[in-house]
Amino acid sequence: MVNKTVKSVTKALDGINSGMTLMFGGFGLCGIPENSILELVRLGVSDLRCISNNAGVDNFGLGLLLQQKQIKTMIASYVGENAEFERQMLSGELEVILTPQGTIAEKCRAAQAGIPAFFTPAGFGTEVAEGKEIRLFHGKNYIMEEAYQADFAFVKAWKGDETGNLIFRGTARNFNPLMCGAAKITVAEVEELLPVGALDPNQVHIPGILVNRIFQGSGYEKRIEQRTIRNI
Amino acid sequence: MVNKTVKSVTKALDGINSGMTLMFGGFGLCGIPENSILELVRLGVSDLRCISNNAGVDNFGLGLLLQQKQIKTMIASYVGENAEFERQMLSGELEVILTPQGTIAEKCRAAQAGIPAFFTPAGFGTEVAEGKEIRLFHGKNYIMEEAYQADFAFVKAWKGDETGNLIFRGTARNFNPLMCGAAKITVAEVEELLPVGALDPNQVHIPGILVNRIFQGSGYEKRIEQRTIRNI
Amino acid sequence: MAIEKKDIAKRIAKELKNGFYVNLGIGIPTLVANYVPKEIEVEFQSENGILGMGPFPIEGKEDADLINAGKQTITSLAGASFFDSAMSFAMIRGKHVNLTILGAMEVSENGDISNWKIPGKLVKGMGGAMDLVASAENIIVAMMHVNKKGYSKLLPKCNLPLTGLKCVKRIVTELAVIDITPQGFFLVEHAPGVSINEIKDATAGKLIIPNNVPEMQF
Amino acid sequence: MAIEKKDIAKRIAKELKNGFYVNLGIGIPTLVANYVPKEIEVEFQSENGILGMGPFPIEGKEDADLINAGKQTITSLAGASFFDSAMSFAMIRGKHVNLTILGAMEVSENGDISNWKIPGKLVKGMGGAMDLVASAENIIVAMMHVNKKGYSKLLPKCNLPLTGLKCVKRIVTELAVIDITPQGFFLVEHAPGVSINEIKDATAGKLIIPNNVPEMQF
Repeated sequence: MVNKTVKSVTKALDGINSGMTLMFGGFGLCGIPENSILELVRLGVSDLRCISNNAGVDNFGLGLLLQQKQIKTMIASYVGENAEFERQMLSGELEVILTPQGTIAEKCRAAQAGIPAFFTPAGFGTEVAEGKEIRLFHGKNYIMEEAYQADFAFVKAWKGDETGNLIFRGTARNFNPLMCGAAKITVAEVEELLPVGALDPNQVHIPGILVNRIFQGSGYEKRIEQRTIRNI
Repeated sequence: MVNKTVKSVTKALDGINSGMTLMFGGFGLCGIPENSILELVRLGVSDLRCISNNAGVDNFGLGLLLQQKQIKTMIASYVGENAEFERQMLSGELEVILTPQGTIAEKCRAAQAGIPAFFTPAGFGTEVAEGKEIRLFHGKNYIMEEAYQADFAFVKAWKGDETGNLIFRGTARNFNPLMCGAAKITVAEVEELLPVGALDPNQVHIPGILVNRIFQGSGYEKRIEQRTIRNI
Repeated sequence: MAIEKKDIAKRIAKELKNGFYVNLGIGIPTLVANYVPKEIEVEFQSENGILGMGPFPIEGKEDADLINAGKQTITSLAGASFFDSAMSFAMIRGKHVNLTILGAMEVSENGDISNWKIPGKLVKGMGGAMDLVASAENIIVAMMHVNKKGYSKLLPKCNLPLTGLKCVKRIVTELAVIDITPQGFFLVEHAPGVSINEIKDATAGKLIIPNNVPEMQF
Repeated sequence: MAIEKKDIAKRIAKELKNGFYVNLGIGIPTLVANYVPKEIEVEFQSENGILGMGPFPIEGKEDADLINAGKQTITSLAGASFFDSAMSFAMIRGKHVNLTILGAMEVSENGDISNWKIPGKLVKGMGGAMDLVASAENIIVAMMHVNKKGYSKLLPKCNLPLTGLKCVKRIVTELAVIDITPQGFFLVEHAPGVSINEIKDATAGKLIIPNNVPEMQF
């Protein structure tokens, strides 16, 4: 088996430079690559173009990169949980490209799958469609959207093995599987790194061929944004 | 939970008519919906337009529908295992639309996902591209392919539950998941039908929302086309 | 005397049919899950990747890996499944979800909806709303009839940036149930204690009022 | 005196590099799996939905749910994974597979390949070949230098319907190793006991012959 293991997050991020386009798995703070984000903060790379459904909160997730002003452009579907984000966007320091959630998902999946472009109805007739090709199929209008092109994809899985096979957990799966293989280099951090042969081949969510580097993550905080309980 | 169970293959095929477009999961004879095919033979519906990666062998799989001359058009990527198929194709009785395997897969997936069209490099410069739109992305030529439109999809899974969740086994997975929800009605037959709650939600391959009817299959032959062993 | 938000949710719950897969937006739509009629079975989809979403967890059972699209901790029911965001929007775009219930800032006579952006104010983003409204065949909007400044949210034409075109089928507010028809807004029901004139006054778009307008039941 | 088919496979196995994901076509390419150098790790992908494909099973262990793209019974190795056909071709189209080895009926000087159809004869279909050749960055063709009628399969231009354009990088036959270059076929190695003239005679396309042509090692 091909071994994808790297010993540290530092080795996992080898080759990262300012100005790169980076993908981040996660929905809100659920399933985000915590270790890789912290290492990016430590490295201090800047002028980043980030593709992520959300932008974290003020002091966690991508919010940490925003605090350090490392992000130049943010491509996201929803960014309402972050005051520093708001400040930078309104002041013009941060470029924001709001994109429908399903379109972000599909643009990642297209990059993973070697599909350069596809058509989606999401955003037809809205400002999202501005400047994009519109086409009618079976009486309905669709927008042509192109695959993302990114340098690194950072994903977080529940379990992984040394050859890069990944299994996600619950709704922490979200965008993570779609970003695997959607960038030049895919870095996967896992809660539990297992030896080859430990995962049932029938239950692997992402085959190792789509992962370039995998490492055992540590210190996961797994912060909950909206802790909500029911009264019984 | 929404209950998708039907008691018999006959009920599962309710509404089938001659002239319909049908999708069939399976690669070769691996993972084919054996029960649904036998019922189609029994029903004797004709002039069918069939989408399936292969066309079975002379006396099994879709070969049974060919024997009865029930198929008018066959959309497949490889049909080399079937003498009756050859005879009908050469005599002009059967229309054959050969399509690259990955393109069949993606056209099914597009139908499932509400993507009306996408671009693929497969077949550029060949007769597969004839009459289709060609477009250059990043210096490479791609063909525009449209999603399939089908009336019924017949898939076969290993395990399923009453709400239609499916788990496939080994390489019997192949096209089956992609055809779920890719036709107006999806019929799933399973080797083992389980009560709701028996499947781990993290390991479901296809959520029940993509399946309209599910039934407990019976008498699976699971024929092997090329039994190959190693000498030790 | 208008009805409460929970009553809007109760009224919308009556639109649920047995076997429906339903996507609930944030706010009033989320409350609809509390009022599913006992005699029917529906499943809730949340676009971040779960089908078969259950109620909020009991205290101490919160799981950071199990949230809904509003980032709230949730539970999963027997028969649930988890999936990635591409599969989730395949369900939505592919019209596998039967009913979408969401909030709105404005709805126009022809069913256009605006619910993601107020120019000059903080833009939070459209999330999955544009995908939902572009594909759903059955969209019910749950909202207040007028905004905080007292202006009608049912307009001849949306003023705010659009989320989607000609997609809303029905609107349920604290005052009325209103359908979108080729002729404009059509008054289906009035809330208890709300007069036809109150509804008329609160509706800026063209409102068709039939001779007999039943009272909303919930 | 040409080499045998298994020697073609042995020679191609020398092209494998540590960490490669490899897709093997039917015929001679399948044999390559038997000759992976001991010091390197590669994984074999079969486009019907397995990564980490192992050898054929021992008798009695055949599993109808575990086959390769040639419909042969196979086994899976530790670290293997199964997936659907869309994911399989995502790997291929997305250039995640490092090396594709396949057979051909004809290859042209500029790397065009024909391997799926002979007009007037039974058409079997392209299977996954068109997807593979349209996307693979590294394609090696394993084939006989001439066809059964004695005609060269290395041509100025393919006569048969094309499978893909300008995609083949290297050809290994029973006579030679030949690269596709902007100037035409380039003779890289000759098989043991095969003269340069024999290769020249068997090659219809333009063949560039350097001063020193080493003997094929395998």
